[in-house]
Amino acid sequence: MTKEQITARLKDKFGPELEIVENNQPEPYFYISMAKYYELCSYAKNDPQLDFDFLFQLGAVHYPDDRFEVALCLCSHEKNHKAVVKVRLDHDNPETVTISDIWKAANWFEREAMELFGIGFFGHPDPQPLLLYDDWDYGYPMRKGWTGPDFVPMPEK
Amino acid sequence: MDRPRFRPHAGKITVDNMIENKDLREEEFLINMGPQHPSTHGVLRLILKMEGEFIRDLTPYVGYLHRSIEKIAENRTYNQFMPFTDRIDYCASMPSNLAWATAVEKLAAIEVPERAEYLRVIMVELNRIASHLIWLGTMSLDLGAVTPFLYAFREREWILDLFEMTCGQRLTYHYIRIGGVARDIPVEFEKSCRAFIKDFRRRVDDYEAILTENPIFLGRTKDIGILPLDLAKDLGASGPTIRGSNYGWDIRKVEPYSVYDRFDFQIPIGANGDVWDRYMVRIEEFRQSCKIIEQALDGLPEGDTVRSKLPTVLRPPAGEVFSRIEAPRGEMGYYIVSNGDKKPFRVKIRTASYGNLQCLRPTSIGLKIADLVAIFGSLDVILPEVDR
Amino acid sequence: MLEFDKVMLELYGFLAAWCAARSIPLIWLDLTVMIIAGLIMIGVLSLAALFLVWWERKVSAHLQDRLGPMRTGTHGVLQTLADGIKLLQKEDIVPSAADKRVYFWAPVVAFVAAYLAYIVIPFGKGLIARDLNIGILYIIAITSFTVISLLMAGWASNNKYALLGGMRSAAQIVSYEVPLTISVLGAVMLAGSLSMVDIVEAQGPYFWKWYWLPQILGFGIYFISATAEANRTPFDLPEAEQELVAGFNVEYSGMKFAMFFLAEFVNMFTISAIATTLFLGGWQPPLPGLAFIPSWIWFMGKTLFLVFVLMWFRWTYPRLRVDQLMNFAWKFLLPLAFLNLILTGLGVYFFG
Amino acid sequence: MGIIEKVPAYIERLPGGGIVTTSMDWVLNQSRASSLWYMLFGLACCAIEMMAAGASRYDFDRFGMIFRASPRQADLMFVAGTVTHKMSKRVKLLYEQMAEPSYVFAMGGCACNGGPFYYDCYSVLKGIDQVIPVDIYIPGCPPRPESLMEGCLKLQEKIKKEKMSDWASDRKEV
Repeated sequence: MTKEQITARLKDKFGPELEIVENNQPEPYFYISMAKYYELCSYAKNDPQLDFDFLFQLGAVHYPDDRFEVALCLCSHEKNHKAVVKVRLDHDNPETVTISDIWKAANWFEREAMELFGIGFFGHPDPQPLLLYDDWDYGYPMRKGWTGPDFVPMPEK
Repeated sequence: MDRPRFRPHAGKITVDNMIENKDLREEEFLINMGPQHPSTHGVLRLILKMEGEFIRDLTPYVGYLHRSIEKIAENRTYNQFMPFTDRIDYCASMPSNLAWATAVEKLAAIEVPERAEYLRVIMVELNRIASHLIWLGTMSLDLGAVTPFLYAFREREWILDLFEMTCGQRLTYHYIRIGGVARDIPVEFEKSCRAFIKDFRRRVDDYEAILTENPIFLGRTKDIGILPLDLAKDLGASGPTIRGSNYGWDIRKVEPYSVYDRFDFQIPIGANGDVWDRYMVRIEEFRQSCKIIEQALDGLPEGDTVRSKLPTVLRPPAGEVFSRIEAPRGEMGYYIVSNGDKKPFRVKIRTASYGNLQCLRPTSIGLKIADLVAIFGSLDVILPEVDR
Repeated sequence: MLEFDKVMLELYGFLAAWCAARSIPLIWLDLTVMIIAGLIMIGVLSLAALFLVWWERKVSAHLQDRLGPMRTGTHGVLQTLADGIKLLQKEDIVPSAADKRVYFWAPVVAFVAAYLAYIVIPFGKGLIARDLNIGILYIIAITSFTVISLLMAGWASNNKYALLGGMRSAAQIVSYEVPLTISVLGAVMLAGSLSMVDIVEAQGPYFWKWYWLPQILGFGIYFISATAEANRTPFDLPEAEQELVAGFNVEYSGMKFAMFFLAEFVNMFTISAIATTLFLGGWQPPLPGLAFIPSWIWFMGKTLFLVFVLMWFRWTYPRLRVDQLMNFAWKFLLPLAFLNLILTGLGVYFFG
Repeated sequence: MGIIEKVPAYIERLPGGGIVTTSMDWVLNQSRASSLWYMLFGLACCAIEMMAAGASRYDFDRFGMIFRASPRQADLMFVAGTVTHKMSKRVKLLYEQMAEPSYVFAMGGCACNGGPFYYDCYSVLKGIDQVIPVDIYIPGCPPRPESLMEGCLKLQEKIKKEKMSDWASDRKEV
């Protein structure tokens, strides 16, 4: 499917909950509201037209002033199209639901986002740290403006 | 006194009595494999729940090589970050470079000269061979055959010579740059490269003679660690791992980047996704890569190797991009968020091993520890890709 | 000069006369000679093991397009000596949770068991420490002693890898003992004796009369089983480096490790020497015309050739898996060995 | 080290004992220098170069260096690559498991001082000498096998200067 077809199909289903990001990339980028996030993922995986059977990546982004974002890059093997789904999370209380029951691949990505950004994923089957060491208690290092022990910022010239 | 010791029995010796006495009992035990273990290819740690030789459960623990490359990326300019991509996948630095370069070029809409595209293809395919050679060596080492390891490294040195004459490095090349490549190839490169390809085809036959036709090797790999296609897709497996499961998915074919659409090559696929199939897919990829390199050398156009008039400090427009390429281990891609500054706002690195490593658990439960080693070898996981 | 056996007989005769002249009982002389012979044997075998370690490294290196040890002595001949002296200097670590006594004795048992087999091996014509009339039975009994040392080491280290290695070795060696013993019986039936000397002499100085030809099946089974007994690739599961780090000897350091290491190489030499004795005519030359070359050179030549074949195996094959190993022993080698036994029996009955 | 450790103290009291200990030192040091078994322990990029140094073209075996998988039997540890905080405890443990006398190489920029991961990085140890003592530093990212070999030759020189009588004071405290 082309960019327009994917956008149209999702717009039909979700209407105003879906917010298209205008850019000149070949694949569609859009925001989905928190409430419809899980539903969209489930729809994207199971809809025979969309058939997004491959979660390429799940990454969190921290906007230090107002919000967190979780960005999913979805791909379809059979249909050979891609899309980027994003969801905005509250800055002070970043929480959403897990999608690791839709794509098993999301499991580790969510653990990583939990650990490095402090985003909560409700219903995650195995919510334990992935990358940092066991007695790490210096906060969430990937947040903007984080400092901690042994962290040396690059000196500006 | 936490371990059982032999001591005489008080009463009559029966099985029940022995179990009661805790002298003879059956139990599952935990084995900690790694982070320093010869066959975990780096610093993976596996906790195995064993029942004798059988694996009842296993949990991979990663993060022993977590170098916070994503954090570093936010504090470097786009060009400064390129050397770090070398270190994400040190066995295949060129594809990592290429993944970053294509992502940034897609974001900033930079055209690349044709000669540079061809050189990129040549280098990436050479590096694919070099990376698969490391895989071949370590996998055969995992199965107990030491000699193929040394043969593989012997051929790899030849490829490294080619890289060295091009960019002066053996492992971390930093050769592919945003908008082209660092410099043109030296005059003698083409001749040496053709000689290598010619010789290497024969060497691949040698590897097959020592491994493929070996009944012990067959016994160790056939029908071991079968990865069903659905599961592979669900877990995010890619590259030779998913191709071994009878699925011809290769970004070079389905979504051609660079100039891959101009070359004639096949995508080898396996039959049912066992260790043997993944092995054969990679062996066949040796031959296909040779074919691509030859075609690229034949069609190498004249011209610039880097796009002129690129600003020294790149400031791509605000926005986001995600792009992926086919690295030797599978799909490698970057998700970049830019706010128009000279440094990326957020870089998310998605590597092939991240998905492939998650295939280890479902494929190896119920098998023996020797099979686990074989499966892990065939997945070709490299830990810096998982941890980053 | 090279005819050791004659020199020794003369020497013994001279000493016996010397003793008789001073009316010393002959038993003292016999005892002294035995002890000296034993010491010489240990010395020679240790040297041989040192040589084999070096040779293995050279063979592997040349098979792999390398050079192997080059710096210590010419082409590294002193390499193993250096390794030995180094291991002597290393700290001797005993894990705190180990079973200390068993941990200490395991390498000693391995070492002693490896050396004891040499009492009945005829190195040349008359070059044998003791010609027991149950020679081959004795050897089979002694070589299976190795498994106890490996089990001891695996248990005492209190390490799960070591324990798995010890268990594997127990299962493996006990299983392969059976086809090995039965394959040896063929040669015994042909010779009609259990004595090693008799078996060698029954083969005669013609290479087509050696037992490898009538016992080609037995020879194959023996060699495969013996490789498994000596824990060599493709049967090196007890110390599988990629699975069990170093298997039963994972916790051993310094001299104790060196004893295991030496015992392994002595075992390798043992199985080759037995194969030579039973199937390749022992110290007999291949043709009577070649008898001018001393017998012990023939013996050593054949044995070292078999050792080379073992090394060749090791650097070519991958490793088997545990269940495949067992299946191979019980479902393939054992029936074949019985078949060989029956065929030999029929052959001896009808043609012998 | 066992018995040999006590030998020099007795011998040096004898007349001419100095010559004996010197020549014993020579033999022992030579043997130790020419039989450096290294631990099969790779962390990151440098591990590939370490493997290359052991493979056909460079061939560590020429110096009598072979790999052992168990730290108990190794004399030498190449800390080849980036050591993270999470890994540093394991590196220390492995070092402590090695039998004395043991030596440590810091191979590559990361092991020497953090290398390219010094700035802006929250998880990398800035040099393994914060955790374990290092004998030889080999800079490079990654160092070539030739420089690794040069390091080994330097270590051999260092070993050849050692004296038996110094051993007791050099032992690590476990």
